[in-house]
Amino acid sequence: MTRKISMKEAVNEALDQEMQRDPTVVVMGEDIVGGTGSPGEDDAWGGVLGVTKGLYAKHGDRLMDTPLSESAYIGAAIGAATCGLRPVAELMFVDFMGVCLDEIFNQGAKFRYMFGGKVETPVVIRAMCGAGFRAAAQHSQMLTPVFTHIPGLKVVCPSNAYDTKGLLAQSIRDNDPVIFLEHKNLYAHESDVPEESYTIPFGEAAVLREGKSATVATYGQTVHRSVEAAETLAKDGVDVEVIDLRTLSPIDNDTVIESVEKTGRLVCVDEANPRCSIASDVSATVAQEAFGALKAPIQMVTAPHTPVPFSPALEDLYIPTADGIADAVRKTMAA
Amino acid sequence: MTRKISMKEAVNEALDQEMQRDPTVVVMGEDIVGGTGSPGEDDAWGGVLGVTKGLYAKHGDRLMDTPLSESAYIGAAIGAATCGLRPVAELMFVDFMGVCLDEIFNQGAKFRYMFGGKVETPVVIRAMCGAGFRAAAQHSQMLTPVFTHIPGLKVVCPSNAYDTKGLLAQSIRDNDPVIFLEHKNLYAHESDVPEESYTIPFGEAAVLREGKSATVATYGQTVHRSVEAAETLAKDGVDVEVIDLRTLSPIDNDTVIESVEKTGRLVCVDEANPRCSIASDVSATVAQEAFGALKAPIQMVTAPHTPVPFSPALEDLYIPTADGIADAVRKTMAA
Amino acid sequence: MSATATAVSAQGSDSPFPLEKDDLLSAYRTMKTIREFEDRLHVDFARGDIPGFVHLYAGEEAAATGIMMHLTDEDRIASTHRGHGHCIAKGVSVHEMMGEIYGKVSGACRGKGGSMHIADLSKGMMGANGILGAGAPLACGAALAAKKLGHKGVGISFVGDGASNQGMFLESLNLAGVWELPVIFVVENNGYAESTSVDWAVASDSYVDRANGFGLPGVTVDGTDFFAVHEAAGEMIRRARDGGGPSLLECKMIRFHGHFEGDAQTYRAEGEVEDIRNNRDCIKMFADRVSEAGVISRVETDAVDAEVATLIDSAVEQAKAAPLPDTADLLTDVYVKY
Amino acid sequence: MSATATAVSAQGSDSPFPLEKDDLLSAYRTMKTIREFEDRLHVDFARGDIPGFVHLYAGEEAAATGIMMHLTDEDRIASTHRGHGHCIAKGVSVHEMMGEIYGKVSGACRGKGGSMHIADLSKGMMGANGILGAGAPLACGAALAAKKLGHKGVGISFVGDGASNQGMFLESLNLAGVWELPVIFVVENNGYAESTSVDWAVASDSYVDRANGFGLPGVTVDGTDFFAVHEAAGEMIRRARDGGGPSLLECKMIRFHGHFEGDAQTYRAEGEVEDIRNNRDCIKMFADRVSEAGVISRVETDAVDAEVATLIDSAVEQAKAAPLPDTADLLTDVYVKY
Ligand SMILES: Cc1ncc(C[n+]2csc(CCOP(=O)(O)OP(=O)(O)O)c2C)c(N)n1
Ligand SMILES: Cc1ncc(C[n+]2csc(CCOP(=O)(O)OP(=O)(O)O)c2C)c(N)n1
Ligand SMILES: [Mg+2]
Ligand SMILES: [Mg+2]
Repeated sequence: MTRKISMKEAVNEALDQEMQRDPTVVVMGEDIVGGTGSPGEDDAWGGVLGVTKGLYAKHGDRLMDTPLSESAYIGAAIGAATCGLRPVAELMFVDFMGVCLDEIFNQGAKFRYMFGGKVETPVVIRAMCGAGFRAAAQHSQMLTPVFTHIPGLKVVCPSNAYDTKGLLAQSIRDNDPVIFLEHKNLYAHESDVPEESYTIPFGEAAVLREGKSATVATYGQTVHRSVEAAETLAKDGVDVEVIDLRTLSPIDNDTVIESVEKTGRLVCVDEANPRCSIASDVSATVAQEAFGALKAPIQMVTAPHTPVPFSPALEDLYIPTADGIADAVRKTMAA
Repeated sequence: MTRKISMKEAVNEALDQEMQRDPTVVVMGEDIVGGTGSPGEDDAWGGVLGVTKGLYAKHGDRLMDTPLSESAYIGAAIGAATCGLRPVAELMFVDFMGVCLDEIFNQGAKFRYMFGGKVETPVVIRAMCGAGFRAAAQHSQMLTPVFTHIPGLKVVCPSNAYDTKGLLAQSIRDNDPVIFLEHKNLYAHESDVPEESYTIPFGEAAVLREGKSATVATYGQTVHRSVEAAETLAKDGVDVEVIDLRTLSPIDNDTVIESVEKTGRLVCVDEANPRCSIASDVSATVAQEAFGALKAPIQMVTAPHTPVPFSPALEDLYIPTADGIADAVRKTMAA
Repeated sequence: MSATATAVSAQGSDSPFPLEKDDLLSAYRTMKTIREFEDRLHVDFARGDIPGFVHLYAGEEAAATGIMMHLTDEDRIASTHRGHGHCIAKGVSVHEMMGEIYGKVSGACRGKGGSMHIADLSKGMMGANGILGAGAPLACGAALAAKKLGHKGVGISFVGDGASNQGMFLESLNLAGVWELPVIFVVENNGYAESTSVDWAVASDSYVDRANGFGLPGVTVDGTDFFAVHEAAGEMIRRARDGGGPSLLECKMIRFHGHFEGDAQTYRAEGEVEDIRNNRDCIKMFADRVSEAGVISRVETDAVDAEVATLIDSAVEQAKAAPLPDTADLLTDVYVKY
Repeated sequence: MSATATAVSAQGSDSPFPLEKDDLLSAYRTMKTIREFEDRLHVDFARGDIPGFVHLYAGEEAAATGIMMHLTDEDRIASTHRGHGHCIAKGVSVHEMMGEIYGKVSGACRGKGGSMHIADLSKGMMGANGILGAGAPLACGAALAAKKLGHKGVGISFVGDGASNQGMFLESLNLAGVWELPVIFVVENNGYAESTSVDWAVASDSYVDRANGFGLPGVTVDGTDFFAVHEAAGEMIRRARDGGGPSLLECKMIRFHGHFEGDAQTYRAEGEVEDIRNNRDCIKMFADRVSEAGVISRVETDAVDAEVATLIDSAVEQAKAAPLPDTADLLTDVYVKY
């Protein structure tokens, strides 16, 4: 049975189904239950934006509130993952990675290699990412490139409810550490999602729109803006193929390259800051692996090299827009 | 007066001269004096590899040992920088960034923007980077892409003693937060360095070797390997231009593009891991800005997508070699 | 943390007040300005006028005010996500604050920071902070600068009960002790971190114990009692200025509003909010005391109330009327020079 | 941290020993194996045989041994950069350890980890660690897993005096208390963090105070006294297994060698090293006590010494003879599946 649910509901449903399926799955984070120790209702919050709401009633103390100590509880999740649990830890906003990155990148990500392949660390770290929420410089970053840079991590950033459910289920069943980034500006976005549980494999991009004129590769919130740009351009007879990368590590370079071999033109769109970004990573791969297919310079459309501004007037300029993406496509068509 | 000194001595000399020049410069870090509170000699260590040795005798308590609390003292350096000091804080190994990154990337790097341009944060964070020291996965990383990604930071990674002295002096006089990365495997490397103080501006790459056949862009330890590759290739009549980027943020794209316009071929060499790296950043910029000049696919030579292995047998394979760089140049020449 | 740890600084909270009438009036004005500012935001947020996350300080005014009265512009404070009260008490312009919250160029940060990042270094306000615990090292840095530059400034680090479990804060307690910094750590314990209770989340009987674990003297006061806060903070700040080193002050206080605007607060006890509003309103308690002692009349406080209402009206009006930042502003102010 | 905080667990350190003769012999064997392993590394490192950073545990053997005797493979420990002693006491093969330190495929981590990253999960050894303080959350995780999976395992977190100022460690003390985890935090206080004195760097009178600041019981013992460590650790571990929650054990101990191999140790007092080697050698003290009590004879300890020497000889020989990793090994073991 398929029905329309939001990305927020998709997260909740995937957690619920995986907890039902596997008793070793535990979920932890600040206020993910909400109200622990407080005089009012239990399960008062279900997370700062209500994403985990209702799970405590179903799964009890397999959901755990934590003190405000990200290194300690994220590190504990990672440690527990080497001891038979399959923890899903929520780092409320990915912007908080700076207070707990060591446990993620020097511990969890490196265990398997440092220990000669003799350990598995099946942990998922969920976090909200992205701009457009008027949440300012310390609550609006993507930071996808930082995690993608780190060997040993897998990095997921879905753009819709269907992918969210399938990729989160896959993340929880996966035996490596996964950074699962939920774009907060997409939480309300709805799509058709089956009730039953399913997984989507990592490293498989989705071609959302086929086209022959140019390829746009992106992920997260800018997927929708890219599709919008493609629709606008279609009116001018420019036929854009839009690729949703879905997972950034592993990344599905094959689908991008195959598309560029068809279109000859590539625009990489990234809500992250430009330097050493996903956009530059995809560009560079194509410039090395499919150079011969390119008919024009690769264009990158990214956030500027600035922090995220608070003022809505500026934040709206910060995030790549459908217009900006369309312009970049026109530029590559003109070259 | 110019004489040969090592990169380690160049760091020491720049710190010494800047402390003489400006009484607001203070230097802090774990054991950078060494022996504080201990019964033996003061100034016992001068840093874990002796880089700051002797400065305490000259400048007294303007050098400060710290407890093993990187967030606290790096954050204090950043806070103090907004209050009239010009602190140089040593994060012993850049690999430790995970325990103090918030203070660097959400605080120091963002102050100026978040506060509407009303503050300056003249702080330098020095750290050792790089592989080849048999120091294993948690003491051998480059991590240059992570800092380069972050708006608000400047990132420097010199390859020789001359640049080290001039760029460190510039970093200390600079009014923005600077991440100054010293490749530990180059500490003993010597070059001609003037005794007197001088600065090297940021954002100016050095063309170490002119050539017409192909361009190699790199920084840090792999500069020397690239020059070695160029010398090998010269014997086969392949004339390689080697560019030492020196500063990664700002980065001197103009010099790279100018060179590619001449040679038509580019190899980006990076000791960092490949995904979202400096190599991919430079590649992508050239693929966008100087596509028309390219005669062949851009090649990237980087560390693999793995942590740094301990065993010398593996670590030697991990770091890009002169042979590997030469092969990449040959590949681009053949295309 | 046990709910019974309510030891209150014993002395000095009684009449005759240790402050001149002018100072008392000024304290009242500051507290009232914070309250009015917050209550107005509460209304305007609900109406949809205000973007982003807004965390209100209403109910906690006595703490910011009692501490900040000891400070000059040379003294630095590092604030939190719940920073409006600290800003106002430290002398930041309410017009600039309101402009900032509305995302306008007239804002303290020219609209780039927002509620969670208001700063004014010229007033010694180092910034609200969206990252909990991150201000503690910054305040240590301010204290270090004061020490090295040879002036008598102090640094004040504010954290909530929740943030008191953050590593950056805990490390700072030790660093301050080791470096003997003129810094005071103020724990604003309002009983909750978002929806989570301090009794559960802080595994310690009292903040005095926690301070002692880092070799620091610690004092707990009733943070809704302006006079108790004022006295305890005064002593710590004097000691820090005189080279006596760091200390920790826990202010037990209460939050009138939700964690942020939009919070339904179902984790609170039934009647809790009404009860504290009726019986533990720090401003009302202050006004009652000074009027009962015959030092300040109701007429005088009423006059201040009116003055403050006008001030906030004008701040809101100006903020609404001010222009938004310009397209070009997106790219400026990242570096001094790049 | 004041140098006078030397309160030693009073009871239980006297004869009759609380351990059977076999256990005593086994403790002696463990301590001696660590010592021989370390002394051999010291010599071979100086000769240039061993790559990288090597931090020796010699002098501190009583602590690892006294604690680990209470543990089974189901119990997990998170170790430090100075991890060889923990590994050996936890049952990791010295052959695999030596192979690892030489960077060979025969190593515990197939040569990929090195001295600072030796691990053997099958023995409950979660890894040495190059990042100070990072093991504490990991041990909490092990304890959490034991609790959730319903077995009686405990987690032990080792940190040095230096690392006890790291935020990750401090946060973990609180988390363990809040979640009531079966975890024991062992502070191995050897007086120095690299060249820096604990008396300066830890701004607290005692680790008992620090533990109390997080609501944990804390005990300080003479870490060179095997029996004192064994007893105090036993009590804490039993309590943790029985659901009594976390606690902190400070072992005051001494480091025979430098911080790492190559350290000239000019920060130490003149004669300090000779003095501790002569008068505070935990193995000698142990041997004297058991022989004076007539429980274990010199002949028996000599036999163990010989056995251990042979073992280490063979470990070094095998390590030297073992093959280096293969080119292909560079790229494996990053992910289970990518
Ligand atoms: C490092 C970090 N972790 C988590 C958060 C999310 N967060 C914002 S406020 C808050 C609760 C703060 O509680 P407390 O410190 O008691 O301050 P209060 O809100 O009660 O004033 C949390 C968890 C954050 N901003 N930064
Ligand atoms: C986070 C971090 N900071 C700094 C270091 C560098 N470092 C390695 S060992 C050491 C001193 C450790 O002292 P202590 O914790 O007392 O342990 P000991 O060496 O005395 O056993 C330092 C500063 C590190 N490895 N990790
Ligand atoms: Mg609170
Ligand atoms: Mg030590």
